Amino acid sequence: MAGFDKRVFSYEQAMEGIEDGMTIIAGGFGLCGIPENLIAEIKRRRVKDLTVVSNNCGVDGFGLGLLLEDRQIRKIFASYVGENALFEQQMLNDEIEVILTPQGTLAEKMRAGGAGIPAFYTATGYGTPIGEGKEVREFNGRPHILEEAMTGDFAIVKGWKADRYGNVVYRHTAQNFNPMAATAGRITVVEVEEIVEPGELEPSQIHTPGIYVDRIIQGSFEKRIEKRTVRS
Amino acid sequence: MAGFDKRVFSYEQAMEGIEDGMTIIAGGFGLCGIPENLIAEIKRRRVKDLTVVSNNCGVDGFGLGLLLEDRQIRKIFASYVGENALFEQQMLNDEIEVILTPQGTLAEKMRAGGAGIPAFYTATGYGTPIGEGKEVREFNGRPHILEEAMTGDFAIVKGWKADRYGNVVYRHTAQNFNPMAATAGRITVVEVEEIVEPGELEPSQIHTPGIYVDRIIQGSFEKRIEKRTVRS
Amino acid sequence: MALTREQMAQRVARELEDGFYVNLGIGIPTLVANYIPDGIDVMLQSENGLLGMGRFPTEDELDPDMINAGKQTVTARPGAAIFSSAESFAMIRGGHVDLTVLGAFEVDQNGNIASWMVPGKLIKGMGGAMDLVAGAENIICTMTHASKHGESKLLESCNLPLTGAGCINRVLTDLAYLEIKDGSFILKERAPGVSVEEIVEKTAGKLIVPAHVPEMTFEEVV
Amino acid sequence: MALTREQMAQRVARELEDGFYVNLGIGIPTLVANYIPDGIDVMLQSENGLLGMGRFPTEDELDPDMINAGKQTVTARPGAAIFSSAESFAMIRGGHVDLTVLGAFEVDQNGNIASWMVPGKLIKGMGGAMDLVAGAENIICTMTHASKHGESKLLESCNLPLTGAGCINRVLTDLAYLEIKDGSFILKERAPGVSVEEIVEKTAGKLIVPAHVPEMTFEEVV
Repeated sequence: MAGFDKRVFSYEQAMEGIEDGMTIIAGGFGLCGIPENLIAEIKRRRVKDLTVVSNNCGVDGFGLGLLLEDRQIRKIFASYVGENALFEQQMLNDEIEVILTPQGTLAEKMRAGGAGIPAFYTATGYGTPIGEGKEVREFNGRPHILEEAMTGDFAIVKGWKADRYGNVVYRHTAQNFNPMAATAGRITVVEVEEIVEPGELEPSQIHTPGIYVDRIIQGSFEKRIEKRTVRS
Repeated sequence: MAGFDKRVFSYEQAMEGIEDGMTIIAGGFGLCGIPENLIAEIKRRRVKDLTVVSNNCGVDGFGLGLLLEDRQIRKIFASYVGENALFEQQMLNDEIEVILTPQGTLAEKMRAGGAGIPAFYTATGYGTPIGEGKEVREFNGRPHILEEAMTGDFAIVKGWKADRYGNVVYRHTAQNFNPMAATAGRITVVEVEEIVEPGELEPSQIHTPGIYVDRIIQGSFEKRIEKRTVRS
Repeated sequence: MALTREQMAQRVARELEDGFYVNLGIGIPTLVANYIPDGIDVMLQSENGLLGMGRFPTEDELDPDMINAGKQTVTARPGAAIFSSAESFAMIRGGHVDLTVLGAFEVDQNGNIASWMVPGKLIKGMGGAMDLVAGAENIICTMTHASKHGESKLLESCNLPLTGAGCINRVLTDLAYLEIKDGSFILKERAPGVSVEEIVEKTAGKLIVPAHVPEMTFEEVV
Repeated sequence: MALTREQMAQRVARELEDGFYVNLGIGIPTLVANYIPDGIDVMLQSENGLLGMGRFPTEDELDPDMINAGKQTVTARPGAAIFSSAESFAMIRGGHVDLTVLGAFEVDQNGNIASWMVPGKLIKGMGGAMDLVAGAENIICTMTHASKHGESKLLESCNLPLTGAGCINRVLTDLAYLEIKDGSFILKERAPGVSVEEIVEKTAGKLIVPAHVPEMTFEEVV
């Protein structure tokens, strides 16, 4: 890997350095825009005691749900979980710790983590169980709670196209949490559908500038649909 | 103006409602990407006692410098000023109050204002005159200061292309402060070089979604260059 | 007669105004999109990052990269914008969405809402609901007025853990349309054939009943 | 002999590593871009929102919408990214820039820097300097070692209002290259023909002088 060429050519290389007990920040919303092959590689490596930061936790047998099978996740920060039986079971058995976090607060915590903002105030969650134990302060006559930033040892991200410098664009609503996740990893790994030449992506249309990205890998994706709704 | 058609067809309409004493948030960096015709309209209307939030204050006779001629600006939040003689004179005479704000903090204050984050912590400015009188708190063993969000009665923004719904894209580095300014105005007015049909802008490539925008006007622009540097 | 789900959606849809950006929660709120009045254009915001949600896709249009906050496959209408979750909640928390419609388990006379957690039951999470109720200035709650056992869900004070504090100002139940103001529910309209007495009986919180409470009317929808 | 501005830029350029994202301030730091060693590729970040700053434009390429943080017209190199000021300072404040080079009026043995304000003189503002020094873990200050009147600018404690506290770890002056660590300047290299004695004399802050202080060497640059 010379200069700004961030390409790696195997998923083993892509996740090199991941260890037991690390914190992983993952992009994706439901099963849309999830780094499915990077997750599969984490499963393959059998690392344990992971803390995962992700809006959801996949489904049985796909996405982050894969990491439940061998109990690799010890703790998860998420806004909505339990779409899978295995998760429910591990939650009920206290085998996994779930820190429920409002969706907007979760997105902002990741962004803040990447942006050098250690904490911010939000009205979201004030007066609810989420606000308990958190500092409350009034701004503009309204109570807000203090929320701290989040960063991870690894960020795993699913992009659409990238150049070898790590500039990334996302496709449609597969963008979701990916751009924030990309900024918040000590090591940020992005898997994409296509790697293009530097200069092919319009500079002002890049969603994630390469400075945030450490490794880029081209993969192929199943892109499972969670709720298929069509009209005739 | 029906539904989502936010077009107006005169600069008079574009700045309708601006009054003495209001706060104006302006996009632009130096003379690049400034809403030059909206500023000219503010001058024409002779409103006074304005508070302006802008990274810079234009030059003599152009950009926000125009508003100095009739002493329309009472107070300005900026990171770098004094590129014009009139400004220096008014600053020395205490005719204009200048609240110097670090550039990144200024951008983040605008973003926070638009994003419902009333305040955030940053290491920027700690231990300097900017940190004086501000709350200090340690995060990760490092002192940070509390900075509050900013919003304006009007935001004035320069875009490149927009559709009539107010979706905007910016051109090259004329983007700068414009996207944040656009989110932080009670009334956000965007002037652009071209108005296109809804659907012509790729949805995932829109810099400023129309929800932030109240009025769109198509104009023509001088685009003055501050420091012309060329190679042969 | 208590309103049907469809009638509830129809009634809520009358609160839409031309040019509104609207976030519709899962369930009855989603149905509101089917009853947007003629001559009114609204833009639907889906909190996973889509402004200008369109219809469900045809088989040909189906795209796993294009979903809504309910994780259903959708389309984008012309002039839509797509963005990150941080940007989406900047819109929401920043008060840029004109109207939010969402369901609830309980609301109370101080505008508190409980909609996400029943202690002892499996808790799946609040998703974006806490941000939505904290961010919107204009929220309509849709819910049944009372439980199957007749217990009121319009309370003096919510029993369940809150989703947001002091943020709800309008409620549409299967029995009535009410506003919440200054620590009281105010009965504004009643469902066709539902008596004021029934509503009074089924409202546990403080209820102000004006002299005249008009009955809602519904046209036959084709 | 004291280093010329060009030699200072050359010496700083030796600190560049392949794959570094670098922010260069106005003045001598800008010149560093002219001395990037062969075989090393760096990406220049300009805080107005450009990552991958290229050369100055030709007359044909000149575009008022394409400027750098010094407000000069520039170009973008292939593979550049352009973004908002908020994103730009997210990068900077978030510690994603590998090296920042900037000028200063004073630095002190505790890594404090003063670079933006001389009381009594017209104050134009700090621009992005406070964010840059607060955000970067790796900063080189370029400055003259002493004023024209011989007063040291490497102090025990800065006299001027600070730009940042405890954030500078390397200084290149016209006389020497120094590190700052544990409350001391450490003399690492001296300019060709400049004696250790002269550096000691012109350094007001605590200075550690190792047994051997190598002299910088410069090749003739074509």
